[in-house]
Amino acid sequence: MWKWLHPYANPEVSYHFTGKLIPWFSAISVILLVFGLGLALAFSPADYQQGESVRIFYLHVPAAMLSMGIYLGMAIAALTALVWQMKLAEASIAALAPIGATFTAIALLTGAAWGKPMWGTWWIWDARLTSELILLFLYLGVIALQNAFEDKSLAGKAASVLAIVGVVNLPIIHYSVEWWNTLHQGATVSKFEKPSMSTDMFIPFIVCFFGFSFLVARIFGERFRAEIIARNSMRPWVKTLVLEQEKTNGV
Amino acid sequence: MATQHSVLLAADKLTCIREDRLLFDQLSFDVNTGDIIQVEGANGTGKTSLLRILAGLSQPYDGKVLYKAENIHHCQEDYNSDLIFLGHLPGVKGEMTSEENLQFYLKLHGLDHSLAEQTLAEVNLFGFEDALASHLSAGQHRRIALARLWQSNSKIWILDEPFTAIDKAGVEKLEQLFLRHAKNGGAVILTTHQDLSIHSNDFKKIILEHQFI
Amino acid sequence: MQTSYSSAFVNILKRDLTIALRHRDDIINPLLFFIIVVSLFPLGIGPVSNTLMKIAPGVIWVAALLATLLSLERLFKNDHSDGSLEQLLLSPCPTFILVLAKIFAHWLITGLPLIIIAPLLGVLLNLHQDSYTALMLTLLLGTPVLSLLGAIGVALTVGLKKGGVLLSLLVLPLYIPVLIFATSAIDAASMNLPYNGQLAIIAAIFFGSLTLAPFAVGSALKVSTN
Amino acid sequence: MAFDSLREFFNMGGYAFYVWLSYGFSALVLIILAINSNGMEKQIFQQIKQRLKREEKLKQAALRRKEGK
Repeated sequence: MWKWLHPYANPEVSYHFTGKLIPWFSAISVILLVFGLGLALAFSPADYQQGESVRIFYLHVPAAMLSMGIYLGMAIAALTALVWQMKLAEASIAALAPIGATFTAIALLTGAAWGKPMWGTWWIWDARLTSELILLFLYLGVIALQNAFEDKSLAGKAASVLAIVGVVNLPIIHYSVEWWNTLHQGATVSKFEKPSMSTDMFIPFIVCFFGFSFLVARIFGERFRAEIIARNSMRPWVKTLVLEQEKTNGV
Repeated sequence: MATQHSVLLAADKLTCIREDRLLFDQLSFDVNTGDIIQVEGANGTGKTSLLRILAGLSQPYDGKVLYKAENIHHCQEDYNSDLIFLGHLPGVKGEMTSEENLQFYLKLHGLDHSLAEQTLAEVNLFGFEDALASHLSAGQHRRIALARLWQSNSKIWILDEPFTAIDKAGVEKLEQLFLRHAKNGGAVILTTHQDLSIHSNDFKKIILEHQFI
Repeated sequence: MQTSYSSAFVNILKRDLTIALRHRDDIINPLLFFIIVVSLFPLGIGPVSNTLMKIAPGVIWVAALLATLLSLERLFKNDHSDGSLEQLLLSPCPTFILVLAKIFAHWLITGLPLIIIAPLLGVLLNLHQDSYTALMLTLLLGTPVLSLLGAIGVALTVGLKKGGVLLSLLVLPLYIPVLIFATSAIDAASMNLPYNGQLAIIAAIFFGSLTLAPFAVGSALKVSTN
Repeated sequence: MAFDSLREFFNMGGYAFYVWLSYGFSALVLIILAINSNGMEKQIFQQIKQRLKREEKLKQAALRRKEGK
């Protein structure tokens, strides 16, 4: 059943294959982001309640969605790594975690910067921000655990276990935080409504979202390649690669 | 010997990589009943890693270990009940007496734990049964761990440096035990820096060398 | 001869309890820590009884989290450093059973004393008189969860030289749901509101972690003894 | 175009600080991430090169020892 996957499970093939994809991802993400962020900053309409501050939305929401999506992807990779002993899946966890953490940090800061004019305070223990904060902790845990091991393959396995434990807990944490928030917040703080999405807003949003997604793909590709090399450094094909590179640099 | 030599354990194309170093590549061998196998090699060639992979404690980078033609990670309970592994660390608890320590392991393997006292006498620990292990020496800790060998009905013994901190008489006694175990259809895989004095047709060596890529 | 699972469970449990009883500081120190942390709050915040009453559930629970965290390392650390852990993993009994036995022993040694001493700390913090039952019930259901989830963290970090700080980074986020539901149950009790909902959720978390955590611990231990 | 002048655009209806802070921070973090990812592969190549040199030395030494025997 897994035979068709087999060529891609070969580190050398994946290394070169990812290398071919990277320029495409870069080009697509640059085009989409220039277009999307241009629309978001200059052409989309201001919100009748929030005015121009709504432009933060085009950063905050894609970043928040990606931060969750990347964690999910990491957990799927972790499951593959543990169940089918796929070493490439371990490499992709290592590559994904820092990217996910970065997007979580962006979602948090843009959320705070959006909250200040809306709620009058930088930080509010709002359900979405709180779960985002905990998500950041989970990411930092995976990264820290990954770095704590000397041996790359052990690091990958440990991070896989943690990522799976995290993904099982994530819905529980999210639900508990949401419940806790409604319990404590009551009606004292005016929660602002999610901006209802009109087409003028949806188009820049979706373009930005895909732009960021391709950016993620590109950065992931680069890190993934580096992780593959680091994990296969004792293989002959890496040796030839290194020697070749030295030659081209030397000339 | 007239015993039929059936395969107890098979290493199938084992590859081991530790911290970017290739320790061994595509290593295959069989362990038959009646074998005594000494794994030899300089420091850092992967003797301990090989033994830990065979015991199922470590995962090889590639390849598998087969017990009764099945991957040991798929029949772990069966394999574990037919295995004794003694590593560098004796696994002896300082807070318990030597008898309690031995009894715990015997019970864990479903063996008769009332024989613990008698077994301790075999390894020269007579009179130390109710001494807390924290008051005993490193050699005595190792003897407590080795005492399990006298009671075990496991066929496969994997022993990492069993002679460390053991005196001459003890080493001789252990060698006799290994021979008896092999004759009874068991197998011993061990590492040691001492030369074994046993002469047996089934005494084999696996030599590990530094690998270069 | 195969050992039956229950006798293996009892065997390991007995061993861990024997060791703990001969090493009594391990039981007493986290307990002292628990008491001292709780008594720091009135000193830091001021002895106004209304404020204390308001923060009491949260303070007791946060202190319980930290005390458990402090005691977690003992769960596998000594076994790892003297080689018993690999012997346990190589025993014919399934990893699930032995992990469960060790976690249960840990709970008996650290969780249970916390529950027993908690009402006393409730008095110190002027806890609302209707809240005591809720406090005890949430601790009874919640502390095993702390041991179970914490075991995953220790199992992952036990092979590392400096696992201590990392352990808290890994484990504390996982403790958040228990903290939220437990304190809210105690709050609800102080207002004479029903709190079975919160208790039911904590119970669900307990059973969930009881069935899933030992598997995670098992695979984490295999990584750590590698 | 939602703005009449460039000045209005930069002013963001009074929310300039928050909007530009968000965009600025995001850009900064993503650039750092990109640079870091770019450097990773080079760094690992460097390490492998060093190791290859060391292994080569060890190999030579081993060969010489064999010949000496």
